[in-house]
Amino acid sequence: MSLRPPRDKRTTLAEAASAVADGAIVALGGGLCARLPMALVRELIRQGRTGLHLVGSAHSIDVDLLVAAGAVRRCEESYVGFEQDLGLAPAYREAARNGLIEIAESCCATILAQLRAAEMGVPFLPVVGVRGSDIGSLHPEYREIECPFTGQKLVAVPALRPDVALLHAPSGDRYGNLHLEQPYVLDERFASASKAVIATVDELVSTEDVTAAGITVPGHLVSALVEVPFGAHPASCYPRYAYDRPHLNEYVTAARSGDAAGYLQKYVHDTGSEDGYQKAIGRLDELTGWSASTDAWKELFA
Amino acid sequence: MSLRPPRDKRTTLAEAASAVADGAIVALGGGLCARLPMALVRELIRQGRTGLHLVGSAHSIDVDLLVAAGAVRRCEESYVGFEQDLGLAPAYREAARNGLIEIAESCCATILAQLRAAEMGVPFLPVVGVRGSDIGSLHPEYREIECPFTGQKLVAVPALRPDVALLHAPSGDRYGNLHLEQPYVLDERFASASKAVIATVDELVSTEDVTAAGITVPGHLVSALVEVPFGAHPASCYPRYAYDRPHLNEYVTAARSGDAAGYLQKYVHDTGSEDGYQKAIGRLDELTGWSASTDAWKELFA
Amino acid sequence: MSPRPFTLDEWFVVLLARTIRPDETVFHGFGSPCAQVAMHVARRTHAPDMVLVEGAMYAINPEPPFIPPTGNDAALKQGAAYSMRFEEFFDAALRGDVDRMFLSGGQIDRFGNTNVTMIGPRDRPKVKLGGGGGGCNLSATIGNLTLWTTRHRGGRTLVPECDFITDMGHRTPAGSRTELGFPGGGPQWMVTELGVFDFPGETVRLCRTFPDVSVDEVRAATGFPLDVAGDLRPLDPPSTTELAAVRTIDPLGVRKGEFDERELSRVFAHDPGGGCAC
Amino acid sequence: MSPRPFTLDEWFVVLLARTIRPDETVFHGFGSPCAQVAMHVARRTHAPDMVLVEGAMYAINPEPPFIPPTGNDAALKQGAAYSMRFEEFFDAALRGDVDRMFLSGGQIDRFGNTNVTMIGPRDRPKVKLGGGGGGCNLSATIGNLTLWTTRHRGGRTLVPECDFITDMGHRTPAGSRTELGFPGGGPQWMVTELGVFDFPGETVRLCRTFPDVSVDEVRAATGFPLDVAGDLRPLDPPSTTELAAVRTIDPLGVRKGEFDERELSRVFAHDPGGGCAC
Repeated sequence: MSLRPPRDKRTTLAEAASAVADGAIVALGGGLCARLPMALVRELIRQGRTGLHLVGSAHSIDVDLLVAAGAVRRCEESYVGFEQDLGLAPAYREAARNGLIEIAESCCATILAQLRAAEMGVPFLPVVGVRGSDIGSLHPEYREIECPFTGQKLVAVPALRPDVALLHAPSGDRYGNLHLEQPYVLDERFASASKAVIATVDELVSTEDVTAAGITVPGHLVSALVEVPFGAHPASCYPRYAYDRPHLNEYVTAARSGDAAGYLQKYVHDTGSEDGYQKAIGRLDELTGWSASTDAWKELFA
Repeated sequence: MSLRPPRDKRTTLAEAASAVADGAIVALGGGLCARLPMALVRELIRQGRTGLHLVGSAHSIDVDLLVAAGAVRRCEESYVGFEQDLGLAPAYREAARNGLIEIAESCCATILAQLRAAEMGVPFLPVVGVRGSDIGSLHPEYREIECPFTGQKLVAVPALRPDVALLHAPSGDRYGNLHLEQPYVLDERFASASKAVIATVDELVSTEDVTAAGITVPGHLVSALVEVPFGAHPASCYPRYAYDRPHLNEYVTAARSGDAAGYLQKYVHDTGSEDGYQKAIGRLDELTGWSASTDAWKELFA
Repeated sequence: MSPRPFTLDEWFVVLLARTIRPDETVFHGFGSPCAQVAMHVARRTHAPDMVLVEGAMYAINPEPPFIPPTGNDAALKQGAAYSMRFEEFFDAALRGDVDRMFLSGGQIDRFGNTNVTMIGPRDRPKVKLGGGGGGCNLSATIGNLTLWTTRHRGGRTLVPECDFITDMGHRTPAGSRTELGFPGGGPQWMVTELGVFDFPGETVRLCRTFPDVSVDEVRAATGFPLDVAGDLRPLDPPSTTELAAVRTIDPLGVRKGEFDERELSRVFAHDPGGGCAC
Repeated sequence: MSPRPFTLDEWFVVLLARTIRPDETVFHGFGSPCAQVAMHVARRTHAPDMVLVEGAMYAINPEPPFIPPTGNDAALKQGAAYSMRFEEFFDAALRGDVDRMFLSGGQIDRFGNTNVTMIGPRDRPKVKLGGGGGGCNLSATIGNLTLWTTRHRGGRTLVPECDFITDMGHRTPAGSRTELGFPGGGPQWMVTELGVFDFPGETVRLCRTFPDVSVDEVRAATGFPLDVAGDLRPLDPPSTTELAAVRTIDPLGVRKGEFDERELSRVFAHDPGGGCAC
């Protein structure tokens, strides 16, 4: 592979998602309930994708929804859940309990090292930790090695090269130049380490505008781009919108009571498209009101 | 060591340079004839520093002047010279010919890997190349290793943790937050990998201003900061000033004819300080005229 | 004017805050509102020069207008001059430049090993917990760890043996930190809703108690033999400054989400004789 | 209207430019004005969709108003939407995402090994050259290499054996690229002021000549037995479009610094019958 020339990379969500094969290693951008590539997640579910090997750092409804939809074979993240606020990830917990998914829980720092190996073109990197923890028992592929200089025992972890990274950004241009706000989480690393990058943006802007905002992920790494307003919903995508806590609660409540399928039917399958999804959600504009005042912002989390 | 709290780190050039010990491993920021920490280089020479182990990527008058002054024991850069324009580095070439310095020429990518090892807290990193080149013969410390996953032969290079990094930036605040323009070269990596960071800035600005410009090197890595206008001269420091080609030519011509000592006397020792240096140079303001027009810019290089 | 009464959740985060030394670089992980609030309390009281790394934001020394219920929200980087990149933070922590991390666990054993991965067998866990974030590497290299749990009383958190060790304390079946060559110092403090513990050696010891909790209650709730300090003392109550900091920083009461209703109903008052911050 | 005559330096950079294929990602190292100008010529002529990585700036697809005499100058990033970080570029090149690099050498052998490090013994080199930049790693992984020298005629550049191998060609005493497991394809072209060479196998072969240079002159200047292509042909002259690009891109004539006066005095004219760009 070489870097991608600056050509127009715009396409449709359906077309973009169709490039993700069943069984693919899929890196999910964003973290916790922020900047998750939810429009792509929903489209993958609509298209009936199966057998995915998900890779990420800290995730929530992105992973849980894909697991609920039966799209996932293996989960390799450092965290999946809804934090202290909404608690454990219901579909993920249930699928683990029933042995329906491989739990390959990893560590942010290990995944970082594995992505960096891919990014740097080396087949492995050493890490200091992991030993002493049982996380290694979920990863029989790790090897112990000795530093040739210090004799120090280290853990060698193999390069991780996802088939595709799914990223969402607040803005980007037609060439795939993306602007992100901090925290970038692993998005930059995913972009370099993956074989392909599919991006959604809330707003397509000119190259001048994305340059002025600051290009975080360069277009030469991006294969396809789709403009999807609110494409991270119900996750946040600052500076545009905060996360939709009532909606996340609706999902968690449904899934915890065993009705993830009902949620999927209503919000993914029956909506048919992101236009349909946005109509089904309705109150999207409220989420952009965070910047009006501290009180308005707090109100969204009350 | 832990990260440095946001305290006022301003000091004098003499005080800052005195923290560099004889024999120290010194990382030099910038690259070629851009953003070199020349005020610190001159001050180290004034203070009679000796035995330094210099580390960098592509360098020019910074390394050559320190070598000419007899301050250097070992040179570990990927390039030292004045490009096609002014040619080979005269003092460096002469000292090498006379066996007065250890030539540990390295490679940008190897130094990057060694700095990253230090930065990441691991004692070594593997690189793919180097074998097949004679550069390895200048580095008996390298070791061949085998990837535990692929069996691929690789070269293990040890972590490189400079005692101090000398950086110059166009602007920074009192807490050591520095704004740089691209190319950052290795400055960010040096800042993380080194035990201490000493920075000079052309202009001390408020935290608000450096935040708005973009903080490239965070203050929590910086130990001391000195405001020195034109502190990179005769190297460039955009967006403020272009490099001083006539002055570089004056140095190279003097050193090539065997009179580096005369240059050092006139511009380093006799000037006594950076104020004195700036007076001796005189035409500094011309170098800031690059932005007036393309013709004005070209004129500086004619 | 007599100070207002205060609640257990307020005192709890103050106790966490007090484990931070001035000038330390401190980090908290995901889903940790008590630790998160505690770090801001410390920075506004006894540790104004600390380097506060704001959890999932990696923002340095922010001044958030409030603590939101998610750890990745732009409110948490307000007022910060900059944020670290993800890898900048992990690199700093792994090379030993971070002094303290807060860690919790669904299970904690006497060596301070913690489990945030799963309860029950590995192939079909009864409960898959959220996961360890960066802990299994960070706990090896970060200077000191402050552990906490708000679920001590129920008896299922402080266990003889973790079903799964996510983050290493002082010793696991693989050996001690020294034997593994880990530079980090491991658990230094553990704060629970029943008391404060230190680690004089490799194992945990009760050293401070709340006025409404007896040592026997602590013992009954602890799944391993309780070690008690010879100089066991009552905990110093929060100062009015500390309480004010808690209330300013966490107006939404996000910290309360970590506690059972029963604990939230514990209310204390300063005794007239004083009760200073330690 | 008959085209103006053109000079050897102009033709030379056009020949370098033609080694770039459309859509390639291309990089040049330090102190390489000919390669630098050539890359911009290619982008303005036959390779508008290439990804041009501007040498020491790591700027992507800039439109510099002129080429300055130093490779690290802000003029060289004008018009670029972004620059790569140093490590972004090296990572991309080391993982195989860069298709072509231009490399020169004070010495070059028949395998395309190059020496930019030193002439003479290693402990006391007669001439310490500038150094290899990132070459000893990049040459292992980058897709293809275009070598060039403007100092062929003097007889001391194309040598039987390099005093020091900085950047690997197709084979060194350590083995071949295949034996070393290097993914990069190695030298593909070599352009000198006397002709253009290809690498049909592991060694270099003259395949195109300038009209004012005989094969015997090339042979006399070459320190190893000269291999000549069966279909040796004259070089196609630069098109007026290519010449215009050279003159627009390099108004200061920085490229000329690579040549002896003698070479700069070589002037050519298009023959009336045509002479198209290849």
